[in-house]
Amino acid sequence: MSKTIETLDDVVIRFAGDSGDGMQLTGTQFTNTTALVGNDLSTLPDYPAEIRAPAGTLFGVSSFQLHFSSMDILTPGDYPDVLVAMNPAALKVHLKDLKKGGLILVNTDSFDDKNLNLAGYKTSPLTDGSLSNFQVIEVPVTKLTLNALQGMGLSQKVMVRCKNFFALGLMYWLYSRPTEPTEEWVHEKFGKEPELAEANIKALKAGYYYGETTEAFTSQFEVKPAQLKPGLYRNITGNEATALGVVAAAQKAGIPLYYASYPITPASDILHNLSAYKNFGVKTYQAEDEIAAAGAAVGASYAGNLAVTGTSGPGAALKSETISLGIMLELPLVIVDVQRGGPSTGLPTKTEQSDLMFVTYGRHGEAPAPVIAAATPADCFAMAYEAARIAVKYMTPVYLLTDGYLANGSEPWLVPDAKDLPAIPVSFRTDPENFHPYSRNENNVRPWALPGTPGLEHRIGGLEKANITGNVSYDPDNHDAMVHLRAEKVAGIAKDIPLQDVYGEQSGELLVVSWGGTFGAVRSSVDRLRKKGYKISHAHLRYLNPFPRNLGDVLKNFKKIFVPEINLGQLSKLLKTEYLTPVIQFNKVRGLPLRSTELEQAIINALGGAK
Amino acid sequence: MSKTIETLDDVVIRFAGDSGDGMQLTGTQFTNTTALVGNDLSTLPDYPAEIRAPAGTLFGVSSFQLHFSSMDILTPGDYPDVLVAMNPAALKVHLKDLKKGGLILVNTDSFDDKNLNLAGYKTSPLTDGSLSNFQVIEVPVTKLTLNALQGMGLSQKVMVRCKNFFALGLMYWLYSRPTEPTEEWVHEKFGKEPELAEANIKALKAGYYYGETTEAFTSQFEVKPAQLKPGLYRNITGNEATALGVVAAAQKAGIPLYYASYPITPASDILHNLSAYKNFGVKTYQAEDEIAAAGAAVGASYAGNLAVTGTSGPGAALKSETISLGIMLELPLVIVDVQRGGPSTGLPTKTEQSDLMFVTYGRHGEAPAPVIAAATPADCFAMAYEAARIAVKYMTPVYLLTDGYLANGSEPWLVPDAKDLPAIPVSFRTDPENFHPYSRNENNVRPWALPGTPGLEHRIGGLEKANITGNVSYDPDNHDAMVHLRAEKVAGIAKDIPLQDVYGEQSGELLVVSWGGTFGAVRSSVDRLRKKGYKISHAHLRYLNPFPRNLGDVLKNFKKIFVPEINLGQLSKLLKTEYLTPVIQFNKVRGLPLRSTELEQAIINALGGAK
Amino acid sequence: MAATNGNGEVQTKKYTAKDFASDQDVRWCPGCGDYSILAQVQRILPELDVPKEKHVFISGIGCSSRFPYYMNAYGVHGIHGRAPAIASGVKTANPDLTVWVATGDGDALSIGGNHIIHSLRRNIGLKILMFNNRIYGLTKGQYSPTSELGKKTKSTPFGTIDYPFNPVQLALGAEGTFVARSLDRDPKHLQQVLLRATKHNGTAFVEIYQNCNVFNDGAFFVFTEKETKPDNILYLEQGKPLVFGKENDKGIRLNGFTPEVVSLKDGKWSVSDILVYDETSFDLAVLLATFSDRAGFPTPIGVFYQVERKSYEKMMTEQIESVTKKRGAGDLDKLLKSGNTWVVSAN
Amino acid sequence: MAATNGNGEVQTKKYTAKDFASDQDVRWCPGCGDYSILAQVQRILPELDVPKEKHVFISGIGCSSRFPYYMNAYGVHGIHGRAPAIASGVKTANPDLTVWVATGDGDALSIGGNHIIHSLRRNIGLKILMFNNRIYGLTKGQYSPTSELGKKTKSTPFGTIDYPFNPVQLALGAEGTFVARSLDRDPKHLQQVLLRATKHNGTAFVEIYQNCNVFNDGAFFVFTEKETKPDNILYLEQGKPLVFGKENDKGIRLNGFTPEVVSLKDGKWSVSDILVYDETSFDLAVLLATFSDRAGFPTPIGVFYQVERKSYEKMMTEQIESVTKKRGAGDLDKLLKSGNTWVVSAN
Ligand SMILES: Cc1ncc(C[n+]2csc(CCOP(=O)(O)OP(=O)(O)O)c2C)c(N)n1
Ligand SMILES: Cc1ncc(C[n+]2csc(CCOP(=O)(O)OP(=O)(O)O)c2C)c(N)n1
Ligand code: SF4
Ligand code: SF4
Ligand SMILES: [Mg+2]
Ligand SMILES: [Mg+2]
Repeated sequence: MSKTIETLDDVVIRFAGDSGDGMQLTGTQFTNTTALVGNDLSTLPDYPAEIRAPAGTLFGVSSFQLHFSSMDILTPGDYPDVLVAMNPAALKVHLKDLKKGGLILVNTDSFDDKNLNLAGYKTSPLTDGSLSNFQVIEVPVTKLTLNALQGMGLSQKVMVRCKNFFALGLMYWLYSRPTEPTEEWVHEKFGKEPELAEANIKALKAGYYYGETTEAFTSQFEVKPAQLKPGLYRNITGNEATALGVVAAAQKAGIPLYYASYPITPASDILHNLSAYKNFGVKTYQAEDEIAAAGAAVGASYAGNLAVTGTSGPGAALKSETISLGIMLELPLVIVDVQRGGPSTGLPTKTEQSDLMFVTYGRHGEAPAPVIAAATPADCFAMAYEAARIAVKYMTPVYLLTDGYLANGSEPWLVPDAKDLPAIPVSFRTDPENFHPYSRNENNVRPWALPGTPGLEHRIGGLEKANITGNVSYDPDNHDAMVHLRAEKVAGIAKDIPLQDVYGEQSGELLVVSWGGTFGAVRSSVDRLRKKGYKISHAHLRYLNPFPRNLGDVLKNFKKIFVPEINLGQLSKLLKTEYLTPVIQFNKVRGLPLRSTELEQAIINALGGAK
Repeated sequence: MSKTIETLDDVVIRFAGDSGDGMQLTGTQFTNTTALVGNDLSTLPDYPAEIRAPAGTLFGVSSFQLHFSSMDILTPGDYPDVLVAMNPAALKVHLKDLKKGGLILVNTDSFDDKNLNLAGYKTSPLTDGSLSNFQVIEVPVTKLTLNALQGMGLSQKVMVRCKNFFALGLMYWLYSRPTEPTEEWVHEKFGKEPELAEANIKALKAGYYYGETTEAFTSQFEVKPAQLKPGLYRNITGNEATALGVVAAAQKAGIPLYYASYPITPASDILHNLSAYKNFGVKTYQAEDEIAAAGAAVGASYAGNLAVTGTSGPGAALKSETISLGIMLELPLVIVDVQRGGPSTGLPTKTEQSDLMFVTYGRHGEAPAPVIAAATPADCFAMAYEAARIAVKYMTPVYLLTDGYLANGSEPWLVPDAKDLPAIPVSFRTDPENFHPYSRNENNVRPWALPGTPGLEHRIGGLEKANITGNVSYDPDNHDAMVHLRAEKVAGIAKDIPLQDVYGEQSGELLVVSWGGTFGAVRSSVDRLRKKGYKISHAHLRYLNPFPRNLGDVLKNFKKIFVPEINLGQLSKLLKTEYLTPVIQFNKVRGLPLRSTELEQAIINALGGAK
Repeated sequence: MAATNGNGEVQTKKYTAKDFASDQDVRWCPGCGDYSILAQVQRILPELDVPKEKHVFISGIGCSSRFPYYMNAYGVHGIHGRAPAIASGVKTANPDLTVWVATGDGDALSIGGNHIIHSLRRNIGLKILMFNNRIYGLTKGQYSPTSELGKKTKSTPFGTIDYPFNPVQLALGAEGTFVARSLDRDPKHLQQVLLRATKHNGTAFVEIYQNCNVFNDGAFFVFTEKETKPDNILYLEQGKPLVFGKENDKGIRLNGFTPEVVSLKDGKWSVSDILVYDETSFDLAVLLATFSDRAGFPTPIGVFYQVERKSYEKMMTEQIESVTKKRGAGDLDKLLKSGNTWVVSAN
Repeated sequence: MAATNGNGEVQTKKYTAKDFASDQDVRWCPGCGDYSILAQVQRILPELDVPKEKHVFISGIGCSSRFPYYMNAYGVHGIHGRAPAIASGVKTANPDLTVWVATGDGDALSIGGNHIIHSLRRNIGLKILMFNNRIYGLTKGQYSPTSELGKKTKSTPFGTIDYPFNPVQLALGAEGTFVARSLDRDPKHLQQVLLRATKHNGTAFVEIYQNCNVFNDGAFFVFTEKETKPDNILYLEQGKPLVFGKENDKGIRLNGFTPEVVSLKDGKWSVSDILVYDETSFDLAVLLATFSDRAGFPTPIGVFYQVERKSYEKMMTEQIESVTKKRGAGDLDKLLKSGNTWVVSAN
């Protein structure tokens, strides 16, 4: 049966099911295939804090959203066009986000009384008319999967587990994607269990053929490849990119990478990724806690490695005292804070931007440290690399802020050639002549003098040090001078970072100023509003301390400064302090990326209403 | 031999000697006696980070400065009138601070080659003319002490140790103070070793008589009692006052005080003081570290005690994660941060004001907590009491900032009657009817429901909680609401704290805005300048978060805002953020109180120069 | 049994396990060993003389640390590793409460190691239940300080290089006064051990082998499954000889100072040659603790060691009482007006 | 002895103790036991085959933690309790260095307890010298986790209520592979123990009784003063019987599993009845560790336990080598371009 193929620019699909239903895997496979067919894309996985909550419950629902397009896109999308709901709970949780008229694919086999009950449905939404605003495609996914796998001699349990591949296959058909990449992946993954591989592939194909055969679908869709810049692409999550960024920095600096960490959501994947790169000489050290991780990183830095320690909010809190030591010792160190919902344990699997003030000011004493932040998943590579560059060049701990959304979200990354990455020159001091541990170069930077170097034996520590000699000093004027000197060293980095660029006109009515993981949402909102004729510009900050040296001038060129953040206004505070400029705040702290509709409305309001 | 008695308004004495010379004791005795004769006074002890550095070295010098007066005074004084130098190192270290023409009393017996050498003197300052700008009184203190104690059968070592009492006696004579209070103290202290008591008293009297007899002094001085407000006074250090403040709060609240802490300079004395108050039901818990101390405090608060945990910078850094839990749990808790020189170990025995940003913002996530600060040693009582009041009333962790100067410095305190202290009403929830752990009263405050109460069994924790029920909630909108709610609760405290008062005219050219331990230095500078005709006013903040609700208006009434701080401008940052007002900063981070001469000059400069 | 509440009033109602189940859905993975531990705790509580409002469950972070939510009692789900610190505050602030700590091998021995050893040393009356699944469950499968050397996990794709702790041995080294081990899949034994723990004054440390069927499935099957259990588990019972095996055909004998596994079948040794367990002997407890690391030896479960030592909170209370007796109850006004005072009179 | 430097070149110069003294004035209180420990370390270093730039001394905070400043070597005066963490980073980053940790009883066992036990467990090649003066010196006299129960200190005017740790026992419980004890006032013994520690691969933990003459004077005099030392100190020597006393007239005998002090004078027992020490026996080590807490028993000094176990840093290096061998040295460009890639061509 041949069907019409409709061409779309842009699709947002959300796969949702039980934690045990394999939705993350399904989403990832769809993403990879979509990348291969050349769409631009952006993803947003969302999973519960529970490992595997009891089947069928609302809090056990796991989802994966994917936005793909034949055009440049920047966000995983606010509202899905398509919802794949593997059970009633998934439908219940996600229905409210679906676009009006959107497509719902449900696995009818899971809509039994027990599951409806667990999801809190009094009547079945499939029959009570509550879905009448949507296009509902009812598919007995489980039954069809079982049918497809009949006779292979597999247990019922194993066969049922393959049902996500059936759904995946069906979606592949619907959006005209090839099944081969996933088939290859299955072969690789289940190489040692060939029946499992075969079963999954059979389910996949059964789903695909079901689409082709059944009358449920009248048309198939197609999303043409995007006009991406030519080159080699790779779909990458923020955590993968961060890991690659620090490996690349170490390789280019010619020193070993040392990653000390303690597992914590959503930062653990950086550790997982790096622990696989042993043949790059990467040392990963899973410490007993975050304090020990920070301590080991300080020690490794002292011994001449590129030391990095990654964590999330609660862990970053524990590291503060040790980072303060790193600041006194003036040793290079990268601290990655993958921000999540706070305070306390908060919403550990959700995203937030609420550690900006904390990493800027969260140490006792005057303890300045540079702070930079990644804008997109792929940008984590560039900014991790940049954090390392600054740390090594300025002999200082540097904070890199990413967040739960960037960490787990993915996008296509135009992979750079290793040889084109900027150099990270490292020169260890070896000459004993006139050596002083706290002598300084033109950037106020002291030498990196490694234990093991003959003739440079010296002692450093957390007590205030005499300028130049580095000896302990209780001298009041020396302390005053050193406090100022440390502050100036960090402030001086401003001359070594890019000027702030502005998207859109360089002056005007309103400038949207954002930072970190909200880049995509903000930029696409700005874009849409600009297309509608609103004269607004956008400055996205990747350098938070120090700010780019032209930022003050940039702000002055606009009548209104609009600052959207997933916190209560932390960048707002910094801008107000630094530039004494009023700002209009937009703060939604929902553990989720900003929603462009809300954001756009707020900008329009700031402009004085719709035009 | 009768001598003239000259009357002075004001004297600053600095006792300086080796760490082993007992200068802190000497200073304290002089202080207590001075308090008894009715002078106003202010003290500044200064001792090295080393316990007892080798005798005679520069870094081993310990000093105690005392300012006493027949008038109201607010600081220990910048520059001493009198320096008692027990050895060459003490002279070397402190001479530069002495007023021109000031009096130096030296123990000539210690000016031997070895000690001169250790102090870095090439030639003896007593003979090389370098002291010609001063009045030098040379006294062979050691020898005279030995003479006085001859025949008591004491060892040489013991006798030499008494020499500080000789010096003390001599100063008592010089400033016409009675020796009896110290004699009484000696009897009490050395009750079990009568020969030691006798020896010290003999040395004391020998010093006194030496003054009377010798020709070295042509006149004696007298400082008349100050016109203090009538009442019962007590000389008190900041740490003593803090300890009393929380004991008083617990007693008035009718709940036990629980103090969990880990020793750290300069906060340890709070623990020492409180550990003696067992008959007030005070529980002191010396934890294994600051994290455990904070944890135990949270636990004790949960169980219904008035929980307090005190520390200094590095320890406060370690507590952050646990305080963040306290904020999520909404439990009352007082965190005392006795600030010292940072970053890292910094200058552990010196004072600083550099934890303000840190306690305000030093927690991951949006984790708001009230911050208040004591202005003088005695004010530590009032502010510790106030911290407890706010904590209990608003079910929130509260930071109380004091500092090394306040902690160890002392002043006369007009002791309040216990019955006049404001009430601290505590009502534990007991009624199971309609009980919800996160229901709220008119101040957005949840109930304090203690384990052990029948029918209120409930669970709380660090994960985001549903409003009212307190159940774990991952709901995005609930999180947004709770983040805002927690912030509003703390902001709302503004209506429950005093309006900001202004010293001097309520509007004008320049307002000096200070906070914390600089009160004395700033107020006296302002006073002096006002006397000289400068039209300036002073607002000293004791409430830092939230600010007093009229502060914005107060600032608006002045053309210039001048903010002196012992940090790089932390209050300045907060004022700029909050009120978008430019400020003129004055920042000296020397580990010492601000010097009024520098401060006054800076204010004059800010006003556009001397008039 | 009639329970009395804290006020000494007799409570007529006898609890059942159900009374201790909270209204919250239990959110562990289906099949997780945590369910059994929860069930056994709920089952033994009715046998105690403690009203339910006097039970407080404090936890850190981890799958295991969700425990308090499921108990109908008071509870605090704290922060990672700090449960013993929080619990120490609760217990010393109000010794009248029965304070439990629910923790995992990572929570207790990795980030929380210091608090655990200090609670043990201080002997604060906490009942510490350490769910040892030899993995970080909640963060999805990194190795823990009890994971076997060489284990491949998310964070160690080429195998760990950390030698693990032996929790019982560590607890003994840290002056534990009650140290025991049990298993999620031996409900009766677990109940007995838990009951013993509740009777102990001072810190009771109970290691519970717990199956994480998602990230470390089967870690303890050799000790829990019918087939292998008898030859690999050694029940410790006070005053009883250390006999084990499917047919009780093996025993532990001391050869001088060295323990050995001997057969009771071949006639060479009989039960009378077998070491009789004495849980009051520290030396014996340490020796037995090492069995789980010794090839060829069965893994002991039960109470390794129990000794009476005055609890911290008891000494705290006594000290306050004795000082108060000596000095009289504190008078705030007097305290404020103590020290070096003087009067300035109006003039 | 000719020392080679790290590059294998022979260094002709033989060090003396003086070469290891830095130019900084030593700032401990006159009479402090720390001076002797410093002197002994400086004295033994020339006997090692290690050039001075390869020595790194890491410390925390405390009087004892000032140690690195006084050594003419590399050093970091870290933060309170974290020296083992920092040192672990140094040693694993560069295993070629000889990494020392100088720490106190508070630094190591109070705030730093977790790092200490984890270093021991991991067996990272650190030489940990724990100066035990049973007090917080630097903060002027609060009790520490090794202070005796009931001790009156600044923070416990009515006596402590904390039961102390036994550091040797704790280190053994934490899987220590080299655990020893010595005394500031027995320079020769201290030197021997330090030398043994330097020879050990893996974590060497040395508790050193140290007199704080300002805040806890005489805490160990019974073990160090001529009069009392012989009857109160038991020297542990591999393969030697455990004999002690002024005239070597007493010994330790095992009565079954129970140790007892017996007289060798009254004819009932002779040296041949006395327990011969074996530092490779964990069980024996634990038994001996408890002596310092047993009334009537002498306090053992020397090496309690030494066992060879591959060090953490060695396994780390080997793992990197073996993976590199298998996969080839990492190629950055290939790594960046790995994974799920596709090419977008210009159109
Ligand atoms: C300060 C901090 N660091 C890290 C984490 C992340 N984290 C949560 S639970 C956990 C380990 C859990 O392991 P375990 O204690 O064994 O509990 P299980 O889940 O296995 O029951 C980690 C690393 C955290 N929540 N807080
Ligand atoms: C985080 C932190 N907490 C507390 C302190 C204060 N402090 C410094 S040293 C010390 C204890 C020292 O005792 P110990 O380790 O036994 O060393 P000793 O001085 O006796 O040699 C304490 C509590 C600190 N510097 N940092
Ligand atoms: S991850 Fe493991 S320990 Fe956690 S709930 Fe699931 S099965 Fe249990
Ligand atoms: S206080 Fe004690 S440990 Fe510290 S230097 Fe002085 S004597 Fe030594
Ligand atoms: Mg676990
Ligand atoms: Mg000590």
